[in-house]
Amino acid sequence: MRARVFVTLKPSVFDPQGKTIADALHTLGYGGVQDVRQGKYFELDLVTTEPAQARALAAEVADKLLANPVIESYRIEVD
Amino acid sequence: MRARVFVTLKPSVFDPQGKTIADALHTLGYGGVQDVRQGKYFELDLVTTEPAQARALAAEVADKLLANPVIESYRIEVD
Amino acid sequence: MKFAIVVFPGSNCDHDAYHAARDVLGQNADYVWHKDTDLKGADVVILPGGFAHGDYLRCGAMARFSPIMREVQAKFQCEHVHIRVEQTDTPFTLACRRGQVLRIPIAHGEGNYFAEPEVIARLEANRQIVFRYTNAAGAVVDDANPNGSAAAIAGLCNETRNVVGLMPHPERACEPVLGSADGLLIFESAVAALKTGVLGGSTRSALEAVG
Amino acid sequence: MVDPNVLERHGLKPDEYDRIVQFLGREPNLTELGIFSVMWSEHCSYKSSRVHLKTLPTGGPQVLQGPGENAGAVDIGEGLAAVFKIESHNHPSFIEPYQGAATGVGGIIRDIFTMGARPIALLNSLRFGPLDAPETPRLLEGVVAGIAGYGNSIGIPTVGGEIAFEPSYAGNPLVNVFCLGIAKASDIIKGVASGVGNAVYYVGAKTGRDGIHGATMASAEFDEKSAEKRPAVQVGDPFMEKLLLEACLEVMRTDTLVGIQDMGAAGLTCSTTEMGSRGGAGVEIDVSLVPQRETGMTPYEIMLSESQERMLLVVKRGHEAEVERIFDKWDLHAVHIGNVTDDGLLRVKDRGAVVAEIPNRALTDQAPVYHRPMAPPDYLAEAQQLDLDALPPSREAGRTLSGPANDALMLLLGSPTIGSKRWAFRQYDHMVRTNTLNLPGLGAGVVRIKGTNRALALSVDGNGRYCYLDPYRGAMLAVAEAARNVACAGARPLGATNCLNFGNPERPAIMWQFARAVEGIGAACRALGVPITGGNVSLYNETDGRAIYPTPVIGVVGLLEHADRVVCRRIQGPGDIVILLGEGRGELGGTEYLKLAYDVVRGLPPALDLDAERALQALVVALADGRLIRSAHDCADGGIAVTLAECCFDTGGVGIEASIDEVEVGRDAGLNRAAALFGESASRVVVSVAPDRADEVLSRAADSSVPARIVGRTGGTALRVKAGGKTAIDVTVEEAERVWSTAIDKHFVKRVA
Ligand SMILES: Nc1ncnc2c1ncn2[C@@H]1O[C@H](COP(=O)(O)OP(=O)(O)O)[C@@H](O)[C@H]1O
Ligand SMILES: [Mg+2]
Repeated sequence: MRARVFVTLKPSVFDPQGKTIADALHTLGYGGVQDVRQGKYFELDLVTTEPAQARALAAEVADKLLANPVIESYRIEVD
Repeated sequence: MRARVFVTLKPSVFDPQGKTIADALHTLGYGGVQDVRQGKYFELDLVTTEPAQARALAAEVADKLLANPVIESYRIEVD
Repeated sequence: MKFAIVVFPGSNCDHDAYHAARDVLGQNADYVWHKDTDLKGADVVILPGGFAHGDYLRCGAMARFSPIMREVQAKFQCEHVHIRVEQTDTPFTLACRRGQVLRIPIAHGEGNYFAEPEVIARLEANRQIVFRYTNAAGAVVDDANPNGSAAAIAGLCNETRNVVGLMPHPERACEPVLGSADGLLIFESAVAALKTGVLGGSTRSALEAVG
Repeated sequence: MVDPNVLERHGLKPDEYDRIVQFLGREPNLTELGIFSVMWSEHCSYKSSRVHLKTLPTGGPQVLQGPGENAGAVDIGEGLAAVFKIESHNHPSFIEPYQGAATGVGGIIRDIFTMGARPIALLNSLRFGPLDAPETPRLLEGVVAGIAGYGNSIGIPTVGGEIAFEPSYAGNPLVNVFCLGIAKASDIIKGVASGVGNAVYYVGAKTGRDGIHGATMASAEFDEKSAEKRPAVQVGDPFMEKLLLEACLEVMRTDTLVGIQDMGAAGLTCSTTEMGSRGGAGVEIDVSLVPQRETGMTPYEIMLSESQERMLLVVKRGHEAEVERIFDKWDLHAVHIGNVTDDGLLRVKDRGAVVAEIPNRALTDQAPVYHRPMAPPDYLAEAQQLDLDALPPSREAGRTLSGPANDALMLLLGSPTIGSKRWAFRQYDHMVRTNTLNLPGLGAGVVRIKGTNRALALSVDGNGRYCYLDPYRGAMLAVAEAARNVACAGARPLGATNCLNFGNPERPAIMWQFARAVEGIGAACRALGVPITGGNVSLYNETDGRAIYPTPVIGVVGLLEHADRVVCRRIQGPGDIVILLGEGRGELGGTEYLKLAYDVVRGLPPALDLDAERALQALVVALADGRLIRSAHDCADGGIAVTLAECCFDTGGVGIEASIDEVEVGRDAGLNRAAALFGESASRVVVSVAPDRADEVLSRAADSSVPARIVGRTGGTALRVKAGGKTAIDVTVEEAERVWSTAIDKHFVKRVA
C-alpha cells in the first residue's frame, strides 16, 4: 500500500521559500493568497497491506531520513 | 481557507531523488519500502471562503508558479 | 600523525583534504571507504565535504524544477569569505589566535546553520561556537554572513571539543597559489594538538566539513 | 513499402529509405527503422557537415587523439594527456533549462572519463536573447542552476566560460559545455568493440522511456497514450554519474577492458554500433537483459532511449568477475547484455528472438553524406555596408558623441554581454579539487596539474555577431580570441575543439555560413598551430524560420610549463607601466559599441592578420614565461577602453592613467574618438610591467615585430584615458566597477538570503 509523508518546517522556523513565493504572488496581483508555506512530499510504495504497519513504517522512515527533526515536522497519510 | 498543492514529477519522468532515497532505505534495511517518489508540497492561506474559488485560485497559482508543466503535474486539496 | 579521510560514494572534496594533509602538510594520510569498519589507526578523521550520498534530501534537492523554486532557493555560492576564530581550545584551532580572521572559501547551497534560540544560547554558554562569519576586520555584520546562518555560525564543536564541523573549506585554502593559505592553520592545529598531547594522545578527533 | 507518414515521422527521406532496403536486402522492421532513423539523423551522422569538417586541420606532434573518438587528446608532457571536448545541449535546454543544461554537463563529463581521463575542469558557452526580454532571466537562471547543480555535486570545478545576449538567440538559446580531463598518455581508452566472444556489459542508470524523440516515433504500435508516456525531457542524476565516474576510472586502472563508451545521443543504438564499427566487429545484445525502469518497454524503446548516466563496456574474456566486483563496490551492477561477434552486424534480440539485424557500417561510415547547396545569404551584402558618416542618431544622442566618452563606457560596462559574469560563476563551485589558479572572471581558466609543475589554461569563445557579418572572418576571430585568451594566461595554445551552432542546413544560405565558418576555423587553426581534436555540430537552431547568428564556439587548451608563471587580467598595484601590444585601427564594424549606442549591427568584423596574431601570442607567452609582465588582458568586446577598465577591476580600486592614439574613421570627431576607444581591432593585448622591465618588454616586442608602445601607468583610483591628447574618459574605478559588476544582477529581483 501507499503512504504519503508531508514534511513541513516547524511553525517557528522562517520559511524563506514560502515567503518569496507569497511575495511573488502579491507582485503578480494575487492578493487573495495571504501566506504560503512550502514543504516536501513523499510517496512511499510499501509491501505491507496493514494500514497500522504502513503508518508505523512510514513514521520510522520519516524520523530517520525524510525529515530533519531540528527544523521540520511531518504528517503521514495512508491509503 | 487553506489549499494544499502537491506537485510531483509526471509518472514517466525519472525521479533521481526518490530513487536515491529508496536505495538508501534498502541499504538501511528497509526492504519493505519498494519505491519512493519525491515531490513538493505547498500550503496556501487564502482569503476566500468559497471552496470552488479556492480551488480555482490554487490551480492558477500552481500553473503559474508552483509546478513546471513540462515535467510535473499537481493535485489540489481544499479544506 | 595520521589522517583518515572518509570517502562516501558522492564525496567530492576527499581528494582535496587528502592533498592538504599529505602533500601540503607532509603528514601520513589515507582514504577510508565508508563501508570499511577500520579507521586504520588514524589520529584525525576528516569527513570531507561534497554530496556524500547524493544529498538529494536536504542539500540542494529542491532547487530543481519549477522556475520559482530557483527564484527563491538560496543559490549555491562559491567564493572566499572571512571567518573569525572564537575558540582556540579545540584540536583544530589550537594554532590560531582567538579573534584571528581567516580568509577561506565557502562552497555550498543550503549552508545556513539553524537552531532554536535556546540551542544557540547553550552552544554559546558551552563555548561550542568555534568560527563565525565576519568581515575582513573581524566584525560580525549582516553583509559578511554569506548564507544567513544563525548567530553568524560558521563552525561548531561537540561538548567534548574533539569534533569540529565547519561550513567553509579549509582544505581549499592551504596554498598561497590558491589565493589563501589560512586554512593550513586548521590542519596544523591538528598536528600540534597531537604532538603536544592536548588530546591525551589516544583521543581521536574529527574534522567535519559540512559544506 | 512502409507508410510515408511513418517515414516522415522518423525524419527519413524516401531515397534514404531505399538505401536502407538496399543495405538490408529487405524491408526493415520498425525497430530497425528506428535504429536507422537515429543513426542517420543529422545529430549522429553529420550528414550535412561531414564533407566540410574533413577539411579541418587535425594533426600535429602534440595530438594523441584527433576527431572520431569520444573526445580528443593532446600531449601535455610528463607522460600526461589532456582529454577535452565541447558539446551542445541547445534544444533540451530550451525545453527545460535546468535539466537540459544539467544533462548536457553530464554528457560531456561522460565523454571525458570514457577516455580514461579524470575530469578536472568544466567551461560553458551560453547565448540568450536580450536580458531585458521577459523570458530571458528565467532561461538564464535555469541553465546556470542546471550547470551548477550537476557540476558542483559531482565535484568538477567550472573554471570559465562566456555568456552573450543577442536578439537572434531569443527563440533558441545556446548551451555549449566543455570538459577537460587528465589521463596518462599511455592509458587512453577507446570506444571499440573487438575480440569475438568478449562480453558486452551495461552499467549505470536503468533505461526508461526518456528522450525517445518525438520526431523519430511513429507507427501503429504507438498510440497517443504511449506518446504521453515518453517525456522528451531527461532528468539528470549527478550522484549516479559520480558513482559511474569513480567506478569506471577504477575499472580502467585494471587491465580488463577492450573498450568503453557512454550512451549519449541515440543511447544503446549509437554506443553498440559505433563501438562495433570502430573495432571492425559485430555486437549482439539481448534487450530483455537491459535494466529497465519502466514495465512493458519495447525493443524499439529500449534501443532508442536516451536515459542518462549509462555506459557500455566490452570486457576482456576472463575478467568479467573482476569488473563486476569493482562496480559492486560502488553499488552499481554491471549487466552482461551481449557479446562481440565477427559478423560486423548489430544484432538485437529480445528474449532470444532476433528483432533487428543491421550491418554496423551501414549505420556509421556508410550513412548518407550530403553536399548540400550553398549560397551567400540575401542580407549579407547590405549588412556588410557601414557608412559611419550616415549613422542614425546615437541612443545617447549628444552625450555619447560630443561629451566625454564616460557615458558610452558605462553603457558598455553595464551591458550584460560585457559586464561581470560573477552572478553566474559564483553559483559554480570553481575551486573544488584545489587546482584552480585563475578563477573564472580573470581571463582563461587555469588549472594546475598536481604532481607536476604544469598548468593548463582553457578558454571558450565565439562571436555570433561577427560571424553573421562574415562567417569566415568571424570564425577566424573566434579561434584567435580563444587562443589569445589562453596566451594571456601565459600558456602556449596546444589544441582546440569546436561546437558549430547553426540554423537549418537545408537552406543554402545557412549551409554557406557553415562552410565559410569551417574554412575560417581551418585557416586560423592552421596558422596558429592549434589542431582541432574534436567537436560537435548543432544544426536546425531556429524558430519560425528565423535562424540564430551562425555561432561557432571554439575551445582552446594551452600549456604552462611553470604553473607559477601564470598571469591574469588584473593589474597588480600602482606604479606599473601599461603597454599595448598590437595596434588599434578604429574598426567599428559589428562592435558592441555600434550595437549599444546606435542599435546598428553592420559592417565587416575587424580584420585579422594571422601572422601578426601568431607573433603576438608567442610574444605574450614568452613575456609571461620570462616573468616580464605582471598582467595581460586581450582587447575584445568594447575595445581598449573596456579592456583598461577590466584591468582595474577586482584590484581594490587601483586605477590607470592612459593615453591612446587618435584614429580617423569619418567626419565626426566624437565618432573618431569612439572608434579609438571602443573599436574592436583584433590582435591586441594590454600588459602591465614593472617600471624597470618596460624597456625589455618593448625590445622583445620589436624583436618579434609586434607593435608595442607605452600607453600609461597604473595608480590612483580613477580610470583616465586620453585619446589624441584630449581627456576622453575620467571615472573612478569604484563607480565603473559598480556598473560592471551589477550588469546581470540588476535584472533579477532581490531575493531573500
Ligand atoms: N565540429 C567538429 N569538428 C571536428 N570533429 C567533430 C566536430 N563535430 C563532431 N566531431 C567529431 O565527431 C565525432 C562524433 O561526435 P558526436 O556525435 O558529437 O560524439 P558523441 O557520440 O560523443 O555525441 C566526435 O569524435 C567528434 O569529436
Ligand atoms: Mg560520446
